[in-house]
This record gives sequence, structure tokens and C-alpha cells, in this order.
Amino acid sequence: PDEGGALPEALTRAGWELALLPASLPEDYGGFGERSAVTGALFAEELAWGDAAGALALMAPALVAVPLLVAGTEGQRRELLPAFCGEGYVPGAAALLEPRPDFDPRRLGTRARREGGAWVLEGAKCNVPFARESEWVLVYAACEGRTEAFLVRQGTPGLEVGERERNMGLHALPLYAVELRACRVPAAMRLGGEEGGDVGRLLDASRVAQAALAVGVARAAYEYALDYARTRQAFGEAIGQRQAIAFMLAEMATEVESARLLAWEAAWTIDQGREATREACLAKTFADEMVLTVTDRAVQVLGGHGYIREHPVELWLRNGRGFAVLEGIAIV
Amino acid sequence: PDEGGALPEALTRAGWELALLPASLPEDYGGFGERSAVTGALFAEELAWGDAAGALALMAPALVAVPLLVAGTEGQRRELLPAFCGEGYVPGAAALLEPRPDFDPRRLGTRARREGGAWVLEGAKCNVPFARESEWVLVYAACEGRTEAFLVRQGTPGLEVGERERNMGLHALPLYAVELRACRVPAAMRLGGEEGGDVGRLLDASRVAQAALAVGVARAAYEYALDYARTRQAFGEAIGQRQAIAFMLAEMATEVESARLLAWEAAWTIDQGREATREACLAKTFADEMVLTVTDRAVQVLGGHGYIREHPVELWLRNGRGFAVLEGIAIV
Amino acid sequence: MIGFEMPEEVRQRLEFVRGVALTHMRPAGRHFDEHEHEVPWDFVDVMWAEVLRTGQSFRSGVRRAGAEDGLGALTLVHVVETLSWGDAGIYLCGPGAGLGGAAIEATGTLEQKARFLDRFREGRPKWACMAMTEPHCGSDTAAIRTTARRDGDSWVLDGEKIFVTSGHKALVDSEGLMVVWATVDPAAGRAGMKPFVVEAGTPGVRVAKLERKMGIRASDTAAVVLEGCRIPLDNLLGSAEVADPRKGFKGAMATFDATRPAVAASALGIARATVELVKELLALHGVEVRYDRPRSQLTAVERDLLDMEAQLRAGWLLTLKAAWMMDRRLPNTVESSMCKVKAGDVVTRVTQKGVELLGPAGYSRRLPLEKWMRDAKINDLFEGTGQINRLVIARRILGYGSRELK
Amino acid sequence: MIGFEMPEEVRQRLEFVRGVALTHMRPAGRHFDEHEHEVPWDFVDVMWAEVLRTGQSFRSGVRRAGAEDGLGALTLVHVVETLSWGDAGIYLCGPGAGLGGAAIEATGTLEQKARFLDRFREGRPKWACMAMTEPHCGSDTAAIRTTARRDGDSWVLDGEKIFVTSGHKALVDSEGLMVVWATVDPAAGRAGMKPFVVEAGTPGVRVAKLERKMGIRASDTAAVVLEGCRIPLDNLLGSAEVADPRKGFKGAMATFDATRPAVAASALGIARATVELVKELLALHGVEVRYDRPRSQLTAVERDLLDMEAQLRAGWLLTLKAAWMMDRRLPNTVESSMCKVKAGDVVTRVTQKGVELLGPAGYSRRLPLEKWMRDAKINDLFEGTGQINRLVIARRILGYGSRELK
Repeated sequence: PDEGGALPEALTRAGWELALLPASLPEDYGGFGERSAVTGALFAEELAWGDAAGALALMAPALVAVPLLVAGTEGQRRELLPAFCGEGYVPGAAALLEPRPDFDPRRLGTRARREGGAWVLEGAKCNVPFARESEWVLVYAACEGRTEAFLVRQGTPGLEVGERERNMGLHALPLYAVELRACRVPAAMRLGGEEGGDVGRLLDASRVAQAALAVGVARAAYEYALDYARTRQAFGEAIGQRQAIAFMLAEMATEVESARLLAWEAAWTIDQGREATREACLAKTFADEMVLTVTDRAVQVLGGHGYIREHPVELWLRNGRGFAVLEGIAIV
Repeated sequence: PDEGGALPEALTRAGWELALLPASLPEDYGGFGERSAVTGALFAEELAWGDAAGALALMAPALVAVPLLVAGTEGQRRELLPAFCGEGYVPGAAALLEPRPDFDPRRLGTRARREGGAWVLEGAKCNVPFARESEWVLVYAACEGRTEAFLVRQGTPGLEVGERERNMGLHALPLYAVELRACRVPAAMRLGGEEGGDVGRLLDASRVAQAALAVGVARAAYEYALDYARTRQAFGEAIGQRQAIAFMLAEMATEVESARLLAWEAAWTIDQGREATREACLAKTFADEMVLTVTDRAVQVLGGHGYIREHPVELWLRNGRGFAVLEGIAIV
Repeated sequence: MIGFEMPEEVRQRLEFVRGVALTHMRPAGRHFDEHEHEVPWDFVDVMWAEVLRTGQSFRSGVRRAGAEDGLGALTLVHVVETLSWGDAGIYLCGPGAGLGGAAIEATGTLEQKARFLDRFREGRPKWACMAMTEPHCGSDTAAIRTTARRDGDSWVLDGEKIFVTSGHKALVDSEGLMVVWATVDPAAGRAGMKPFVVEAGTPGVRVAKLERKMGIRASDTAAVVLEGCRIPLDNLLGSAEVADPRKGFKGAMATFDATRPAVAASALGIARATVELVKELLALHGVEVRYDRPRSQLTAVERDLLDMEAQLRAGWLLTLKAAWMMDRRLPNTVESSMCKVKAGDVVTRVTQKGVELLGPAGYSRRLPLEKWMRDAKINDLFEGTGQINRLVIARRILGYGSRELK
Repeated sequence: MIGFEMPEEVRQRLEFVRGVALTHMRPAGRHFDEHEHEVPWDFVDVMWAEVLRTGQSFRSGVRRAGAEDGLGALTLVHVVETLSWGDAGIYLCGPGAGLGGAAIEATGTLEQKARFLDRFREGRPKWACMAMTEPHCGSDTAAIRTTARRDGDSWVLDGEKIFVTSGHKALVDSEGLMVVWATVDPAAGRAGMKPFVVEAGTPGVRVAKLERKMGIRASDTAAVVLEGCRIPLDNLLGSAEVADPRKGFKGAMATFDATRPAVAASALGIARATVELVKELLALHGVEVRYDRPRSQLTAVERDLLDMEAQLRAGWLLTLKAAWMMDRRLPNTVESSMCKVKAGDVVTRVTQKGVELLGPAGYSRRLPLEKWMRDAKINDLFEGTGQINRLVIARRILGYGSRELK
């Protein structure tokens, strides 16, 4: 899917049948389970082990659904969540990231101001997954001194979905630039209503999701390199029989395992209902660096062959580099 | 000398006979050469290869002499420099460092204020080499918005040399805490007189000196580890025949060489009379990290034996860690 | 089910241990650093009293019966982490069966366990040490030259051992014992390697030297000479036959699998002490890590602290996992070596960085940071250097033996 | 005497090169990234015109006679660095004798040099490529299976080569040539390996595939098949005898010693482009590196930039030293491999960090940073991976051959 830049529909359909999202929504809202960040992290790792772009697509409904569940009003949940529990795959879109190197989710450039019965959004977003395909776009904006989120319906005047982003990796995932120009949203469409939502918890859950995805990508690269090192012959023996390669693999294994445990702990902390900002920060800090190192080392194990697009490791390196850069493109 | 905490006098005497300092002072001031930061860097590396504490002791006269030469008035030079060109070793002392983690040589806590015909110094310094043994202590202080240096004679009221510092390494080098309590210095004793001195150039030259010293320590550790790896047997062959050890040594060699070239370039830039702040910064940044890594790896090559004080590598690691922490204890 | 809550039993045990660390270790750390090889009797007596009270070593704990079963290793790593947080050098002086006891537990018969280990539940404090390394061989344990020769009803041991942790305490300061690895058949390589018990006071064994070390100076690291050292036949742990070519060595390795998580825990105790103190001291200068800010908005020092915390936590979670697997009798060779490798790296990096972050104070002997950096480094070197443990991991993940991957 | 001033001759040469980089490379980089394997004729023609004007390749330059002698390698690394600063993929399309030419220079007779290299000073643009690697062997060049069988007045070559840089340009797009390493005696190992010249248009040679790569997509990386490819006897470079067991291979190694600093320079050109652009773009957001402040007072981003600059400079100084030694005919195997190792590490780290520092813009194909990161990675992989070059350094410093250190 990387070369074509499109996701096979069969993937989303098959993925949907795993019922990732309905299993994490209570019956009241059309689901049959409850949210577990740990389960979400496990899924994220497994899916990303397969393909990061595919994983992000399958997890996209949660971009709207989880914030509703965690921080929405009862009315917002009842109105919007059942749509995510139907037969077919329904994408969701979250617009958090902004096109600045000093992007800070707690100090957003996009602003919301109150005008009568509406919020008016202004600002520029980038790398918004499914901004064009999703019925609802959850737009994060600075509002009364903190970050709040707003449910903006597709087609709302002022919600201008721009061209598709062209990035180094994740080609198959539809990501868009989005501009908000005097985009008016009914007051009731602020996440959490009049009181607003606890967006900090969403940001933590997003960091954990990305850490878990990074673990999946890194594990795929590690396993591929391990297999290659066992079979590829040079100088009369498998290249894995040389310490330089073997030690690299030992370190890759250790780093992947470390990142996985950090992601799990952060997810578990969320599930305990505790403040998880520190744990999520540590998990993402570690995973961002780890996925880059491990995928880079995987290319190195393959040598010149790692540079050829016939092998997937260079794709994993390109995808892996995205984790430190992209924020808010997944949530558990 | 590390265990005893004292420098053998024979060392300073023998070192002095190399005429390091007189060779870098012009005839007018009693010497027979001119200052060359490159030569200084070469000497520093060689001396520190032998022993860092000894190197710092031998280079201590420069702590006063080089600032005089670079930034002193003609009168200051003629008055004070000849004392450094005599038959015997004459230490010098510079008080730059202060006991704060956020120490910044361009924003010193020690302050100089003008009172009539004198400067009054107030503040706390630490790790001042030869503060007790030296006739002159060059005290750096914030003065009229920038850093200036003051020539303070031993015994001046308010120059309070405290107890000897007890550090992790460099035990043989006499370093002292110094307090300045309303310490009055004649106005003429400000380095550079009424106009003040270009202390920035001194700070650059200090960074270069420390980078060169770090190269010497690291090279000693690298060479010792190399030799050990060639002779120590395990599993039926020399440990250097295993890639894990061999690659470590290859990287150590590369890092030492890199740091050396950076130090040379910075020294050369100084000798060209050019602004060398960036070069000195890069050289010291690189060398601080390099000396820690290389000495740590040297301990690693020796395994458990590296932890025993019979071998010098653990001392080099302890000394090596000092470079990032101590500032202003050497100059070229 | 994935969970990260500390079990209540462990929490209770730790309360006592934390008290010891605060009262008997932290205040004494510098003294014993500056008085190398002096025995910290205050700490020893406190720990020994606890051993007598509970009837078990605070350290062995690997295969315990009874109520706390299933938490032995988990308790152990928590206890060791906390004591090392107190002081790693003093921790290593803890009385009890220790590493030698672990070897006896792993390879001895029931009779031998009783005969050799009962003493660690009564009387004055005692130590058991393990003697493996020899001057000419470091990690290459198969190359040992110490011989055990059968002579009538005795074994006669000859050879020289180094890096015997607590060797002086086991053989001189107490009525303890030493487990010595020696070969009954030098031609048989690893298959000939066997563990023997030499009790304190046995003629023919002496401590030849105490090593002067970079750190953990409270701990004695002894060189031990065996000259015609005669011991009873049944001081050979397990069987004398050179039948299974890897059994003797496997015994040694089982010991290492069991103790590596504890070594990792010790390293991480030092690392945690460092992170806590560095954060506390930097907070006085207004430095606080803002976990909610993105990486690009942090100061360099904040990022250092964050990396230290993340690395520390990673090492600790790996250690908990290795211990958790051991408690469930799951094979954990890979996990044991992973946590050891990671902990060695982490504590080295964290303590070296800690010295730097505090500047001159970090480098000064007025604060413990420089000491902790010196103490820390041993963890990358003993019970398998980082390199040896990488080899162990690599062989397992690649499915190689020592022939395929040297 | 230690000096760091760029010689005037080099400075003059670089003016032209910098102009080419700015005019013909930077604006075209993205196009050729997105149109893989399209030949950048505009750049090729400009460079070829310069080759014709000066009578020499811009790249070979290793052993030149005449006025500029003594600066050949130094000029070379500066030129390569600047062109790669322009665009590393396009740079690799530069016409001329290149790597194949270097092999001919290093191992050919005077007659052969004239016969094969004169074409690179006249007519239409031409390329020479070198074919060493085979599908089953990467760095293990001694294991090649391509055979050269003597048949009357000819050699007949059979085999398959991969990773032939500019193979398509040398054999299809121009009247160039390929230097092929083949064995005249498979039983002789390295001693049997010899370099042969196959000219474009020779029957029995064909480009089987062009690899689709992570980066440097303008450059063609060809798989070449030789089937009964018949070439004249004296297309064997040097001697056919399998006498000196290492001479053939030494020829190859001499080629690598000569080209590794150029590969390092190419890497560092990308790294410099990255550092410059990142600093320029971050300056728009108020980020400037304060070189005069201590490390503890910097922001995290400043420290990243500082480390990038220091690493870049370190790599470049190592490269200059290796070139300087080559110009003085000093043995520089260690230095060549050092600068290659360092440059590969540096450019990987710097470009990966550059993408991160710019955030979403760094990851986007709207800026060249992501492309430079993709281009960069090849430098840690080709002409000896970082691992192989570490091996070269280690053997030299330890005094080991390939038997002692595998």
C-alpha cells in the first residue's frame, strides 16, 4: 500500500470485523464492552506490526469515539457514538497537529472564540487523518486559556480540507491539511459541553497509542532483521553469527521489549483512572527514539539490500520516523 | 599521585624545564617565543596523556600569564609576566567556576562594583587551582554587564581561600573553594585596565585547552585498552579478536581522532586571530562527551579488572568526567 | 492480565527495608567509601537480626516454600533495589547465604542444603561467597584451572580465585563458607567443572588480597588461594560424575539466571537514588520536568532528566518482568540478561549524567552523586559484563549455541 | 604544520561547482526523486562540458599529474561534498570515469589506461561503472561466483552482478564501460579475483533490472547479467596470473581506500545541507544556537543543533585528513575507513534529527529534509557498510588479519 498510496478496502472491512471499537464502547452507546487502554495498546502493536498506515486507518474511528466517551457529555455520546458501532467501518478524524516546529498541544495556534451561541474556530491544522472522509472532525483549539476540542461536521462552512499531505512515510494513510476560517460550531458541539472536556487525558491516551504503534513497527523490523541475519550467508556463515550483527539484534530486542513495557504501564495507568501524563510522556519519549533506532538498525542488518524497496525495512524506517513528528493521529 | 592526593615536586620541576610558558611569551616580557594555541593544544594532549592532574599543574602558570598577554595592558604585562619566566615553576590561579549547576561564565554570580579607586569583589568560587599556592589569583566577575577579570594578590583582605576541594578525580591537583568578601582590588588591577579585557577570547582559549586535555586522557585510555585487548586471552583467543571488543576499539580510535582535529581547528582559529567561539564550543562539546565515552569503554574492555585501582582506566574515567563539569581550569 | 500494582506482601516487606536504607545505609555510605573494606557492622547486625526473626535470608529467596511462594523473586528485586538505593556498597555486605547460597540451592542435595545453609538462620552473622573467576580468565568460566583431586575420603583443592565478593567476610569475619568452582578433569572442559563447598576455617584456604576498587568500597572483593585445601567428599555439590557434558556448568548458569535480575535491581536502585537527588537539587534552581510539554519545547536539562527517567523505568520494568517469570517458573534466561544489560547501561548513563547535571557539586565528594557513579559502574562488569549478557541474549534469539556464535 | 585554510586552487574550483549545485541540482532534486531513474541530462551536460573543457574527470582526480598534483584528493572531497550538498542523487549521475575509472587507474597498465579512459575526455557524456557485488554475497567480496574463462583470444564472462551504480548509464545510455570483478579460478579464493573491462555494446551483457530504492533515486543501481560475454584478452586489468594470493583483491581494496573519503564527503554534503536548512528554518521561529553559553543553559533544540554541528565538523575534519594523507601518498586505510564510518553515522543521525526538529514540515515532501534523510542512509551501506569499515579499522589498529579478526 505504500507505493500506491491507497488503502485496500478489504483491509478496513476485515479490520472492522475485529470489532475493535464496539468492543470498547458500553452497550448504552451501541457497543458491547468497555474501554481498555491496555487492550487498545495490544491491538495497536499488533496492527502496526502488520502495517502502520493500516493500523492508523483501523484505529481512526477512535479519534472521535474515545474523546466522546472520555470527555463528551451524555448527550454527545448518545447522539454520536452509535454511528461508530454499525456494520461498516466509519472513519473518524482528529485535527490536533499544526504546521509549526514548535507545535505544542497545550499551546495551540488554532483558537476558538465565543460568538453568541457558537464557537468560532480559526487556524491551520495539518496531517489530519480522514479529514475528507469522516463525517465528524474533532478540532482541537486554544479556548479560554486551555485546549478544548470541538465536533465539527463535514461540510461546515469554514472547515476547509486542503490537499492530501505528502509525507516521507505512511503514504497509504489519507492525511490532509485543514484550514479553519471563521468556522462556526454550535456551542453544544464543544466536547464536554459548557464545562469543556478534560483534553489532557486525551493527549495522554494519544501518546500511549503512538508508543504502542511504534512498538509494533519496531518489532516487525526487528523480527525481519533477525530472520534475515539467520539466513543470509557471508564469509562462510550466517551474518547473525558475527558479534557485530548479533549484538545489534540483542539490543534491538531489548529496546523493543522496554518500549512495550513502558507503553503497557502507561496504558494500565490510564485504565486505573489515574493521572498518566508522566507515564505517557516516558513511554512516548522512549518509543519515539526506539522505533527510529531499531528500524535504522534493521536496515543496517540488511546492508545494501535494506535500501531496496523490495524489502520492507526501509519503509518501516520511514514510517518509524513519523512517530516523533506526528501527534494526535491515534488514541486508545 | 591520585591516591596520595599530592603532586610529586619532581614533576613540576621536570615539566617546567620543558619551558612551556616562556616559549609562548615574547622577549619583552622575559620569554623567548610567542603564544601559539595550537602548540598549547599539542602540549596539553601529551601532558594529559601522561596524567591529567599533572598536566593541569604544569599548565597552571598560563592561567594568569595567558590572560595577561591576551588582554592585559602593557603595564600589567611588563609588571607581572617576567615572574613566570624565571628558573623555577611559578603556579598561577584562575577563579572562574562557581558552585552552581547553572554556572554560566558570561553571567557570573561573583560581582565587581567600583568604589572610588578600587573594585570590590563579592562572591563564591570553587575548584580554583593553586588558589593557596599562587602569588596572583585571576578572579572573574560580573562587572558593568559583562565578565571581567581581576588580578588579586595573595593575602589581599577578603580573598578567602577555603578548604581544598575533594572531588571524584584529579586528586593530585590542588583545587580550592574561594570566597570573596568585600575584597578590594586597586582599579589598575582589572585585566585590561580602564577599558577592561576581552574575556570572551579567554573563555574560548580555556575551552580549547580543556578539549585538548580531554583528548590526551581519552587517548591514554584507548591505548591502554587496545594493548589489553591484544594480550588478554579468553575463550582461546585474544579478546580483541571478538568483534564486540574490536569494534569498540575502532570507535574509540575514531572518536579520539575526531576530537583531536576539532581541538586543533579551534586552536588554529585562535592563532589566526579570528573569533573562535563557535569552534571552541564545538570542540569542547564533542570532547566532553568523547572523553566520557572513551574512558568508560576502556573500563568495559578490561571488564572486572577495569574496576580495580591497579589499572589506571578507572582513574581516567573519573578524571574524564571532570571535563564537562570544571571550567576555566586551563588555558592555551 | 497485565498489571503493574505492587503486591501488598511486597509493600509490607519494603517498609522495613526502606527504614534500614534510610537509617543504616544513607548516612553511612560516605564513611565506608572512605574506609575501604571496613565492615559496616551496624547494617550487618540489623539485617542479621531480621534474618533470625524471619528465618530466611533477605537475598536468597529464589525458591522459597510457604505463603510467600510465587512472589520470591519479585520481593527479592524490590528489596535489593531499595537497599541499593540506600547504598550499593553496604548492600553487598548484607549477611546471609547470598550468591554462594543460591548455588547451593540450585545444585545441592537436600542433605547438603541443610548442612550448609542452616547456619544462616542462627548464631552470629555469616556470609557465603562464590569463587568462580581466576586471574587468567574473566568471562571465560570454562577455562578455570583450579583443580579438585580425589584423595581417599577427601577432595583436595588447588588454585587461585579472584573477584570473590565478600570472600573475607565469608572465610575470615564469620563462620561462613565459599562455593568454589573447580575441575575434576581438566581435559573435560565445562563438563569437568563442579561446585565445592569450603567452610571457613578449613586449612589450606586463605584470603590473599582485598582489591582496591573504583567504587562499592564497603564490599570486600577477595583474591583467595587454595593450597592443598582438603574438604570432605560430600562437599561436592550434586554429583561427581562427568556424565552430562553441560550439567555442572548449567548449574552455574542457573545460578546466574536467578541472580541477574537481582544485580539489575541493585543497579537500578543506584539509578533511582541518582534521579531523585538530581531532581530534588535542580528543583532548588527552578528546574522541573514538564511532562506535558512536547520534546521541542523542553530545555536541554529537562530532556536529560526525562531520558534518565524513561531509561530508568524501562530497566525496572524489564527487571520486574524477569522476576515475575521466575516466580512462575518460566524460563527467563533472555529476560534475565536483558534486564541486566539494560540496567548496567542505564545506571552507567544515569549516574554519569547526574554528576554532570549538578556541575561542580556533582563532581565533589560532598554529595553522593560522584560516589554513586563509581558504585554504578560495577554493574556493567560483574556477573557477566554487558558484552557477555548481550551474547547470551543473542544466542537465544538467534537460536545459536556457543559454537555458532562465539 | 597544522593548518585548516582551504587552498586557493580548491577555492576556485569550488566556485564553479557551487554554481552547478545551486543552479542545476537543488531545483531539480525533488523532480528526480519522484521520477526514479530518469537521467538528469541538464546536470550531466553541464558537468560533461566541464570535463571536456578541463580535460579531466571531476571525480577521478586521485592520481593526477601536473600543476594541481598534491591537491587531487583534497579537491575531490571538496567537489563531491559541494555537489552532494546540491543533491546526492543527481551527483551520483555525474558523467566520467568514476569508480570504474578509479579501478582502472589503480590496477591497469599505461596502455589500458589510455585505451579505456581516453573516451572520458571527448565526445558525448560517458560513464564507467564497477560491478563487484553479487546477489548471494554482500560485503563478502571474496565469495563472488562470476567466472572469467579463457577461450582463445578472449575471456568469456558469466555471472550476475547487483548494486552496479550507474550501470545503465555506463552500458546503455552511453558508450561507457564496466569494470567487472570475476574469478579466473574459483578454487583460488581472493587470489583468483580479477578486474575485467566490459565495454558498452559488448554482446552478452545486459542490464536486467534497475533497483527501486529508498533514496538517491536519480542514480541508477543496476543488476547486470553476463551470459557468455566475450571480451579481448587484454581487457583483464593487470596480470592474469594467480601468483600473489592477495594482489587482485588488493587492487580492489586500493580502489576503496581511494574512494572512501569521497563517499564520506558525499555523506557530509547532505549533512551540511541539512544543518544549514534546519538552522535557517528554525531561525524563523527564533531559535539560534548560543555558542557562548554553557551546555546547561541551552534549550533541547539548541543542544541538538550543537551536537549536529559538532558531529558534522568532526566527520569533515576526518575526511580532510584522509584526503590530505592521500595527496601525500601516505597510507591512509585507517583514516579512509574512519571518515567513512563517521560520515555514515553523522549523516544518518543529522538527517534523521533534522526531520524531527522541523516537525510536520520535516516529514513532509514539501521540504527536502525527508528526501535528504532517505538519500543519506545509503552512505552507511554502500562501499562497505559501517560494520565492514569498523572491521577494517579494528584490524589495522589491532594488527590483525582477516583470520584473527573475522
